[in-house]
Amino acid sequence: MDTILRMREVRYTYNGRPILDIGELDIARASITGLAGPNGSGKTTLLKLLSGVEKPASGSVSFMAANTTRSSENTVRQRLCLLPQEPFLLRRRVYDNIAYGLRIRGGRGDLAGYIHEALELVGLDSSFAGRRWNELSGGEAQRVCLAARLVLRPDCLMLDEPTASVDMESARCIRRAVLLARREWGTTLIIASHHRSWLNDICDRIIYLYNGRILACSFDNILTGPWETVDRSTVGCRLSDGQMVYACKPVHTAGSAIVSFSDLDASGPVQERNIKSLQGMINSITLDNKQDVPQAVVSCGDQRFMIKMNGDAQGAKQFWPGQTVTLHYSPEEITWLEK
Amino acid sequence: MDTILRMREVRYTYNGRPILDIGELDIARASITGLAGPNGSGKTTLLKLLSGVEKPASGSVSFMAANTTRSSENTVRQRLCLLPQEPFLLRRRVYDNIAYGLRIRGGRGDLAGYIHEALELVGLDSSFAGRRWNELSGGEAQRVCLAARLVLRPDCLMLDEPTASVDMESARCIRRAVLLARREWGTTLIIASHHRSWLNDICDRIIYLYNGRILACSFDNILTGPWETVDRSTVGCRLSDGQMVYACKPVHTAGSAIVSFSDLDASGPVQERNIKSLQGMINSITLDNKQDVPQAVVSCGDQRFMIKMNGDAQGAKQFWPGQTVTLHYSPEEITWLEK
Amino acid sequence: MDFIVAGIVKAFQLLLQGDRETYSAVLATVQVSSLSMSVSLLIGIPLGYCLGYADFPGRRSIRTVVDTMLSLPTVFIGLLVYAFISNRGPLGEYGLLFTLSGIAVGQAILALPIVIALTATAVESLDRPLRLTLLSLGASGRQVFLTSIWEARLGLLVAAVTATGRVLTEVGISMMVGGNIKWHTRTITTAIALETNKGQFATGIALGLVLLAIAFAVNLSLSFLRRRA
Amino acid sequence: MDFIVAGIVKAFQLLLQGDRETYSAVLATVQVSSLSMSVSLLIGIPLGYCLGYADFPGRRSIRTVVDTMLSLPTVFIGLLVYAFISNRGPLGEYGLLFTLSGIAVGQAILALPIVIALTATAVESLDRPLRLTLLSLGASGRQVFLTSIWEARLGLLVAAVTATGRVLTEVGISMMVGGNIKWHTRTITTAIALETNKGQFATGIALGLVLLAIAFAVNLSLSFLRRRA
Amino acid sequence: SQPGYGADQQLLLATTTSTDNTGLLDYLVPQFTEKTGIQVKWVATGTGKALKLGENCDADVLMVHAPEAEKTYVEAGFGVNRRQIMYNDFVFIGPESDPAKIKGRDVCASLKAIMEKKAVFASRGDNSGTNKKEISLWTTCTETVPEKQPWYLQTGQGMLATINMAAERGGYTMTDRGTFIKYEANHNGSPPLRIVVEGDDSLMNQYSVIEVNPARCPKVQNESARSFGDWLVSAEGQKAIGSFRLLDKQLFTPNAGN
Ligand SMILES: Nc1ncnc2c1ncn2[C@@H]1O[C@H](COP(=O)(O)OP(=O)(O)OP(=O)(O)O)[C@@H](O)[C@H]1O
Ligand SMILES: Nc1ncnc2c1ncn2[C@@H]1O[C@H](COP(=O)(O)OP(=O)(O)OP(=O)(O)O)[C@@H](O)[C@H]1O
Ligand SMILES: [Mg+2]
Ligand SMILES: [Mg+2]
Repeated sequence: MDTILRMREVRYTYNGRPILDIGELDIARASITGLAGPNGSGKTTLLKLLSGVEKPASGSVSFMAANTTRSSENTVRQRLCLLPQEPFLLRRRVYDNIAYGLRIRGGRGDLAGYIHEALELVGLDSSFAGRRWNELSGGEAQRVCLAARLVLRPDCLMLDEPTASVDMESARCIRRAVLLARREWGTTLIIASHHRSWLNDICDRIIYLYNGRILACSFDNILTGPWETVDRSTVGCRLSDGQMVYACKPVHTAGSAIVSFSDLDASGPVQERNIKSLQGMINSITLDNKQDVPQAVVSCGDQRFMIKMNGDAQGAKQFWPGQTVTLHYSPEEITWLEK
Repeated sequence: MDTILRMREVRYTYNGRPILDIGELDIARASITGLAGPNGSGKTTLLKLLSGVEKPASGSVSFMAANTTRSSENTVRQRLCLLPQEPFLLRRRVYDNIAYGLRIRGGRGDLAGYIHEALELVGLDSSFAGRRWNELSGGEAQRVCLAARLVLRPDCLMLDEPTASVDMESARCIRRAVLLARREWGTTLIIASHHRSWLNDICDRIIYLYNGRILACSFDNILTGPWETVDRSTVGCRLSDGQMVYACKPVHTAGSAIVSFSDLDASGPVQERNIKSLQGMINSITLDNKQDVPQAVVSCGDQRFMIKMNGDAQGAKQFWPGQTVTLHYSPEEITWLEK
Repeated sequence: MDFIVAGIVKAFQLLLQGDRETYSAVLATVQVSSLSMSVSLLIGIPLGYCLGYADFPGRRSIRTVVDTMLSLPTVFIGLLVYAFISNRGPLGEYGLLFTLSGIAVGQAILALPIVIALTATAVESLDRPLRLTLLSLGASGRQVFLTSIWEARLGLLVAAVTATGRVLTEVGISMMVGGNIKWHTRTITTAIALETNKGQFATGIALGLVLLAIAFAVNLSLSFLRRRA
Repeated sequence: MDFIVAGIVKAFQLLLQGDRETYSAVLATVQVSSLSMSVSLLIGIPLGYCLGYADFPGRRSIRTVVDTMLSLPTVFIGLLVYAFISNRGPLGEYGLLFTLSGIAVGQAILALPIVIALTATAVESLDRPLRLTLLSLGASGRQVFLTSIWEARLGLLVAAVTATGRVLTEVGISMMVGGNIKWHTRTITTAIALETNKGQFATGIALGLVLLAIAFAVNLSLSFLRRRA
Repeated sequence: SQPGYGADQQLLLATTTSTDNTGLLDYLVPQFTEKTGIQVKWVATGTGKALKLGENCDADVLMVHAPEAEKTYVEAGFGVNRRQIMYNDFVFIGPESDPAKIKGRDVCASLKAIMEKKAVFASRGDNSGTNKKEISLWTTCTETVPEKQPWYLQTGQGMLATINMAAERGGYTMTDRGTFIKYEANHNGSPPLRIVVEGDDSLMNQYSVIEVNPARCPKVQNESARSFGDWLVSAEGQKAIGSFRLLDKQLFTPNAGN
């Protein structure tokens, strides 16, 4: 693998509270990596460390083998670029905001061509170039911030929730821009987002963060408890519709667990040792643009579970939204998350 | 209808540029109203006007027959509450941020009970109360801001993109909080969001804004052009897969149009006068929690169209994601949007 | 150079041995500057807030006028105040001439533009969404004012500190309006001017250090406000 | 009271009839304050930026010291500078005593704490995400400095205006270091002090107005900077 | 004179405010410059500070009026060649109502009356020549200085400011005649305070010129300083002093060589 960013044994703390603890992370050149995880899981912190804006308490972050946090390596920092979570514009016109990064890289003279192109990439027409920073709606500001990064054509672009307050049309626009950046300029992208389907759609790989650690698996089906003791070896979490999800008692009394369902079943519960089941209703069935595997969202009371359906698109034929189905899982295969 | 907020002939401009033009808008007491529309369509501006934070250039906004913008009516303003789009915390601890609104309403002494309850409503545990404003992640800050509004139990609560940078679990949490507020306290809610499925799920009614005007219909299927002239009476918009969407030539050369599809068809194109068709692939089929009508998202090249399927959930049985289908529309029924 | 060393030694003597003249001047200085600072903060902060927050026509012109007022020479202010409170002036009957209150009036005029200009800037540079947030929480005009002032407290602190520095060190007004009367209206700065004129440079230095000690005490107590910020 | 009216009339006479003594004092004032302001801005802005931006141990103590320096009495500074540049002082050989450059040195010391303290506050109250945004765009330390200064320009403007007001109106340093020598080191403020001492109150008022006119001209040109902000 | 300073033939004179405020120097200096080609700059300040400037080698020549202090100064080696050049006189002034009833009485009787009646008396209290004179009068006449008496105002300011303060308080003060003439003129001839006591021998105000000691201060321009002093005591200089008029009144009486 041609690694462009490498992180080793990185620890980060705020006022002594550990926030991030990453053993090993490599980002391949020209890949698109997604970063998913609940609020406060450390996505923003991880992006700040990767882009060299913050320094880790311990461990190393290197960009093409050069250390990103040494400020003398300013040229390295200029090849990395971060879109912060909070869109922020300098008190200037949109034009000058987008031109800023070009100018500090020595760009002189008429930059209008680049700037209009960047605006177009994020779906704003060029009349926006003349607006002042405070004459924009929330989503427009967000997109201008993104345009200010795209225009720099960095080697590696990190986006922190680029679609947070952006309309659906623009989210598609941004998707196109991201793919174009990778295709045309060989840009490596790392994107944090809560917009899971959008993320799934464009990423080669998704990294799941939880409490500052990288999880080995996806965690769509997280149960945060509370857990009650069922018997000596089993605990259970009661869903709002009265059903119970069982799990093997964890070593330490942790809060959350990931359930993985083996399959969706249109027939009733099975009677097999070590296999439990839940009843639910299919909410939606979606096919990713890329992946051929359809996914179903099944709701059991308030809780929603996501299940990859076995087989290809044709396999989805027998299911429809509104249908009542059974989900199977093994209490032993539940993964407990460290607090 | 028991109207709690009434808007009449409201116009709003920024530096002479017209932003909002609302003829008539009534919000019923204890209703949940959604506000949808692309970036820059005026959602935030509308919420600011409704909450009395901004004054309209002309027209009237009244809250239970009292004018919201007269600042002497401070008690009226205190019964309305807005969550701004940009989450912003005072430079204090989370506790004091949430307590602020209570205190200016005369709340004294120990408010901890209320504050922990509000934090719980947005899914944050009470240890957050002691954190300082700058010790939060983006989504946590957003939720603290929401908690600071919920704790006030206003008569009318306006939320501007409450789920923008919030994780899925918390989005559900906020949904529960919103429904609880309406149920327990009789709160009227108006919520602007780009999170369409989330919005559909909780709102009694959705208002569609486009270019500062309220649209009569939903606008999922907007085509922004460019339009080429096909013949004297018809124009067409070419999709990225080469198909063309036809429309009757508009009176003025406007930019965008809404296409409404009559139905989804598993068989091929029909040969009927005035009915055109498009080929596409079903991306997903979703059933709203509330509505029994399943919706399909069909992609034709880059463009995605949303179609309400005829019939109930059972009607969806014949479709599955990945399936190629035909969409029917009438070029005459295309709605042109004023620029 | 030697008078600097002599001055430092003398400063300790004055303070530690409790020189009566010095203490009288210290008292006068503290009294008069507390009075003038209270007045100018009380008037200046609300005016500065309006200038920084509200958007009304002519705002920038007023700003320019206030900025110009920063260059009011103290002797000039002294003359103006003197003209009004002299026995032959319109306010002569109140007997303010050669009193600490008279000085305080002049010093308040001196401090006011500083407080207004710096408050306006502090309020202007408050975080952008603050006002919207406060209004959205239902704050009244007064509450928006109070909270904004509190959020801008670092800037206001600097305004107060700068104005205090100006007031503590001015000579012209105290001389002209107060008359530098020993035991009565002699402040530290007029004492310094006098001693310097007498050629007692070391005493001048010593008194200057005494004034700095006062300023240091004030700023040290204010720095706790800063810590809590 | 009447001398105020007389002073206003006289101010116009002085300015319009081109009184040579007045113009000499105006020139001296402008020269010396430009010099001292350039020096103090050049040194003070970077120092203030460090104090406002960087987070190092002892930062708050330094802040308190700077705030205390705001209360340096001008005569005191005058005495200190005099001690150094007097013929018997360590820098005596440079012949700075009774020259405009000598005054400028003292005035720069006077202005420096103001520039530092107000710059630090202006930088501190910059919008919170500015630094992150600049770094995320690949700005170097120097570029972050320059852009932050530019974004804080309103605050810096006020710092400059306040310091200019202080420098324009000070008497103690100009008197002590400059000697108030006619045609040479007589500035407007020392001339005001002299005239007032002579009992020429009207001339004092007139010269005060002349000084205000200069300040107004300066602030008017600066207010264009504000407009562009 | 000093090499390197040669081009800049500027003599620095430290003097008391009275010689400057009355305009005497503006009258004398051009005549001296015309005669000798030596440019003169002067710093007008309190006598104490003027002496101090000399002590620190920052002036070349001094023109002051505090005979006792001057003598000790020369004895200490700070100055050389002290020469008397002229005198004017002090007067007591007070309000027309004359609360202590001292008009026309002699100095000692007046001071005693003021003290008895506790009439307001403004003292400069700034160690200036005038102040020193006044204190010496109090000590010779009443054996104490009324320090800390509520009616005894120590202004710590210049002569005119002190006169103004006396006027505001309706009290007496002692001033040199020159300043009083200016004060009179400022009030168009009808000032709130009038002369009450004058002409006493003890009210003489002697001015001298002292050269800063070149042995202590190698950089001073002693040659020019000497010529300045020489010129002042010369017949020409003395005539010039005698012919100086302030508002048509002679102010200074030349008395070099006495
Ligand atoms: N300045 C700070 N001081 C202390 N703690 C902080 C600070 N900033 C963030 N944190 C904490 O660090 C953790 C990780 O924060 P981070 O912003 O990286 O989360 P995130 O994954 O980006 O969350 P979100 O989805 O809400 O943006 C959170 O628990 C947060 O509370
Ligand atoms: N301060 C301002 N000055 C000038 N124009 C503004 C200002 N604020 C907003 N606008 C413009 O007003 C229009 C409506 O803005 P508004 O913020 O209401 O949109 P919105 O629907 O909330 O968009 P978003 O989904 O991006 O938040 C936009 O075209 C925007 O560019
Ligand atoms: Mg984040
Ligand atoms: Mg908005």
